[in-house]
Amino acid sequence: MIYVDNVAGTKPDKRVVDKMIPFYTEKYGNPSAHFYPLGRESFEAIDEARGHVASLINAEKDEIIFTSCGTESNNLAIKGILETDKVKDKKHIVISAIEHFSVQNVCLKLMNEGYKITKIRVDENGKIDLGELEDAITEDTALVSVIYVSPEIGTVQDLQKIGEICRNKGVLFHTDAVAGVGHVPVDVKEVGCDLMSIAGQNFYAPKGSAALYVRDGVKINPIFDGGFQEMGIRSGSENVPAIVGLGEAAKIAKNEMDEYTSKMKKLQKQLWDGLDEMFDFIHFTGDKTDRLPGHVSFWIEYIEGESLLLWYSLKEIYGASGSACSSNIMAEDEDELEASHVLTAVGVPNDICAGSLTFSMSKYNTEEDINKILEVTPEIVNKLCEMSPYYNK
Amino acid sequence: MIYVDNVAGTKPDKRVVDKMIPFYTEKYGNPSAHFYPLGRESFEAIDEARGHVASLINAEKDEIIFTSCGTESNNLAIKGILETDKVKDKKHIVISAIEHFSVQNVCLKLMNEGYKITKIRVDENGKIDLGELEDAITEDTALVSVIYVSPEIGTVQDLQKIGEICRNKGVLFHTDAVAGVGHVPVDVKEVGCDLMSIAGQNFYAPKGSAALYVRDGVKINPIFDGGFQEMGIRSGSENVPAIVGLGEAAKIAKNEMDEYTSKMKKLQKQLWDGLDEMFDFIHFTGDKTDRLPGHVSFWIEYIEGESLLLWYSLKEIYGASGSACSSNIMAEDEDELEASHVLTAVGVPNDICAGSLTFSMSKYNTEEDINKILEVTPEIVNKLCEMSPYYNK
Amino acid sequence: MAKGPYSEKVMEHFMNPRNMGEIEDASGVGEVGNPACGDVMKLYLKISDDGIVEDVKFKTFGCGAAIASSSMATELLKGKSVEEILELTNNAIVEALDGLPPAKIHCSVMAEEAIESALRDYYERIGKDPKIVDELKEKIKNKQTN
Amino acid sequence: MAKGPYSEKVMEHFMNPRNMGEIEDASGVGEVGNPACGDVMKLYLKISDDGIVEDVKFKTFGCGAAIASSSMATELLKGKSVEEILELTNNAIVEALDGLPPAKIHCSVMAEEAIESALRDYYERIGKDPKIVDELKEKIKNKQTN
Ligand SMILES: Cc1ncc(COP(=O)(O)O)c(C=O)c1O
Ligand SMILES: Cc1ncc(COP(=O)(O)O)c(C=O)c1O
Repeated sequence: MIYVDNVAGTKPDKRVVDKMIPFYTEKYGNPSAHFYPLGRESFEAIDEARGHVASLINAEKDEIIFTSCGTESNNLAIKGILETDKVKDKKHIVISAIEHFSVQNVCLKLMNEGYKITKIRVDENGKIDLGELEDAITEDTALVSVIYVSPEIGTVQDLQKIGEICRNKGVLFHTDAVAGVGHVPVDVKEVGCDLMSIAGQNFYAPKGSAALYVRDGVKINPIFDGGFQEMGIRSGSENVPAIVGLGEAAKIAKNEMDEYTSKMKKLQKQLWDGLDEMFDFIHFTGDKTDRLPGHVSFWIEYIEGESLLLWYSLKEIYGASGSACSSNIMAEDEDELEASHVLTAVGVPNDICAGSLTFSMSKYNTEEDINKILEVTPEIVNKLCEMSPYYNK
Repeated sequence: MIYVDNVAGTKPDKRVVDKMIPFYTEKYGNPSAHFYPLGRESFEAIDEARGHVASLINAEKDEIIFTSCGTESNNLAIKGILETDKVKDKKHIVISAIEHFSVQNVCLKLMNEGYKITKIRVDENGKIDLGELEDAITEDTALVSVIYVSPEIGTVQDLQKIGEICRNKGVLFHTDAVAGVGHVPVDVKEVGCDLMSIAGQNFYAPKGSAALYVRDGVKINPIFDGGFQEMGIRSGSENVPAIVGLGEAAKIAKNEMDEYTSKMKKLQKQLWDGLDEMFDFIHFTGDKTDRLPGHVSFWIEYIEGESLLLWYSLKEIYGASGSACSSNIMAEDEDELEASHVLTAVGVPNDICAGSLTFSMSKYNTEEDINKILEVTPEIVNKLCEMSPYYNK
Repeated sequence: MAKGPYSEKVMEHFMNPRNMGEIEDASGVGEVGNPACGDVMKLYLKISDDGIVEDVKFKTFGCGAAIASSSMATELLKGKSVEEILELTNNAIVEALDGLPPAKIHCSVMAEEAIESALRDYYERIGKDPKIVDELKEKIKNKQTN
Repeated sequence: MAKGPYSEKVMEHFMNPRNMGEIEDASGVGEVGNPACGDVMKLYLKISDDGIVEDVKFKTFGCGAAIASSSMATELLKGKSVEEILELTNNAIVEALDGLPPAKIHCSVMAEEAIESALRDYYERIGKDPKIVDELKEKIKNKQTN
């Protein structure tokens, strides 16, 4: 099996899982139970994890709020600031055209509540138009939210420049860094963002582990009302094992990211170049240099992506067609099958959109994996070309 | 170590953990990835877990929405219905005086948005006044929300009667069954509730595993906007291992609950009677018969609860003072230390409130545990009485 | 076989599509597309003088369901008379494939439409009014609903 | 020792409170309560003719921090002169206990207030105006802030 759908979730690092398991078996104390060691142990484990997560992105410990998933972090970031004193009279939000659903759909809903949403265009490589961003920000702008790394096309935005624009305009800046943290360096102080979403499943922690960075001094309201956990910003009994896992993954990423991403970049080049040489009718998506390590995305003229994906899957190569979370074959209705807004945004022809393919590697992928992908590709592509009414060679 | 703070979280059943672990190590697929077996396997595991959870409370599979904690379930239940067609013009919510913070504080906040909240009194045993409930419901009532089992005083409400009243009045009925499910029988069809919150940590699944029952036909809006997971009601990559754990715990509870709760009831009687015989200045809280199995809560005249808790803790007996989630010693400020609203509601003198003690057992507690508690109690109580300016014997 | 959203039958046809290709001297060619998802299906019919489908081929740009629907349609068409062909609804294709996910039913509809389109072309080529197809279709529908 | 919100010093005093009890022939008795959390502390002082604390005892209804603050206060009081006593602020108690959680600082304040209250009682008993306590306190505060 060659797993190259890591933007949909990585295999947790064994060290992460090993660190978590005792919190399921023996260390099951509630961290709010301060009066006995079992509870206190959980409390301290969370505290340690918070330190590791903070350290990975160069934040302070009390700037980290643990959540249950990237979607929650994005929702908390956006909904959480709207009613705070600083912005409560501002009714305009600026996002990019290639946000994840958990940013885009939050904003869509907010339109019903009188918010104006501006979507900033991206160029054909998926890079946001900085001039347009600057022009879009007005006195009425409550928040700018830009995705750091696109899971679909791999493009990495220049957060520092975006942060500068936002700071100059005095507007809050959130970035959805779910697909980036752990594989691309992040320094919140350098970037100067106010809010950043993080999810563990994208860097070798398990599902259910996520966080929101909230810069010291930035006020945020909770989505859940309840007890006093996470400084009152995120009530609910803490998911201790998941938090411990996220902390351990952050520690590992901090220490080992340079090493594994440089390997992943090599494999990425191998796959990219190999495919590029194979066909003159392959089109890569996203930015070639400002790119998530190990991420290769493309579409092939004449052939449709789901078929391609199915064939790779039959060869035990597991990738994604479009965004991991955007293919909705289990929908009750074809109306729910939509062309990916990300691919549309970078100018991929509409009828191809469902058809782009994404291979996203992890630190566990090997040269042999890439060789295998390259080996089976011609047969698959030829078979599908042959079947295509568009193909005429 | 004698762990009797199970309302703050149980030790997960070994079978539950064993079932979960493969979903951390080898079965890490994203359930939305339908085109390869690794993803499909996760999808099917969730489906199976949903069946188990549904079966435990006699619901249908597609009436179960997985969430991240009891607090989320309560927030989703209440906030989720407010803007739906059926109730969107109704601005009145009825709750009991002994709700968990994650119900009470949601309602408190809603008062700022023009909602009227009626809190129904409870009698000295913590049972809700059904007549007052019936009278409180008006044309304008959007929702009745009543806690099934109080973690603090152990009282079990008569959901069936409450459900009947709500059905007769045609008003939606939510119950926070977090402290009950797995230890007290629940049949949503019999109860006739529309929404029910469930959390795994209360019945041998780990933290981070929870669910909301939403009766077929009841419309509910999401709190998180995003992808299409959980029928669009709860977006975010599914926490597969936690969901699998919740499912396994539900299966075990369904099969074994009768057996372990009858044991727990015996131990409860042993502890209750033992303490009762020891002092004539001990006061038990909650209902003696309609009671969470294994739950014994009380306050002792002349002595303060935290001291009592600390002493038990020094003897390696771990209980809780007041609600597991309501003691907030890590607060920045004494203002955040408040008398428990639950104890106030059942008429415990205000200065004693911080001082009530709760021992909540699990299926793992033994007769020896109870013997040990009873054995150390006289020494502890005598020591504290001796120190008390109130004690005059 | 990989478990997935598709039945084994669908996957079998996806992997080994029957009657893939073109017919140079086709009696009728139909081409339909689904603008929603970009799928395109081209169907070639070779019909004998006595109105029997002697040969049939397809080319499809589309997802697994589209390819399997195409392949299954050609299988079901072979040997049928012109009248019988039109009784071949998308439901029959779905059934023969042991089902399709709800969101993919439109792929079988596309196959049904390709058949109609090819038949219209056939009637045109033999000098008949292609509207016959619609009339026949109407008649069949009425028969089925009665 | 159980790790917890309290320092080891606090726990040590909680487990082994010094000078717990009453003094029958006390020179002054103070009783204060904290209505917020229901804590009550009763302090007994035995003061010699030359104004030195010869003996001190307490009784406390309260949490771990309240008991430890009481115990520590009695330790700090012993052997002190009446003037020195009033220099004993809650901060000194907190420091001697190696800290208290922020939410529990009020327990040390309660101990300070109990001392003042006992001293007032002492002055009253020896026929002096108990307001002396407040005046002395004022003076000490001014000295400290200068
Ligand atoms: C009755 C009740 N409801 C809700 C909750 C909140 O659950 P969680 O801490 O999982 O968010 C609790 C917590 O113990 C509870 O006891
Ligand atoms: C960029 C990005 N943001 C947000 C999310 C949502 O994260 P989750 O599925 O953990 O809620 C994803 C999911 O993969 C993502 O790729």
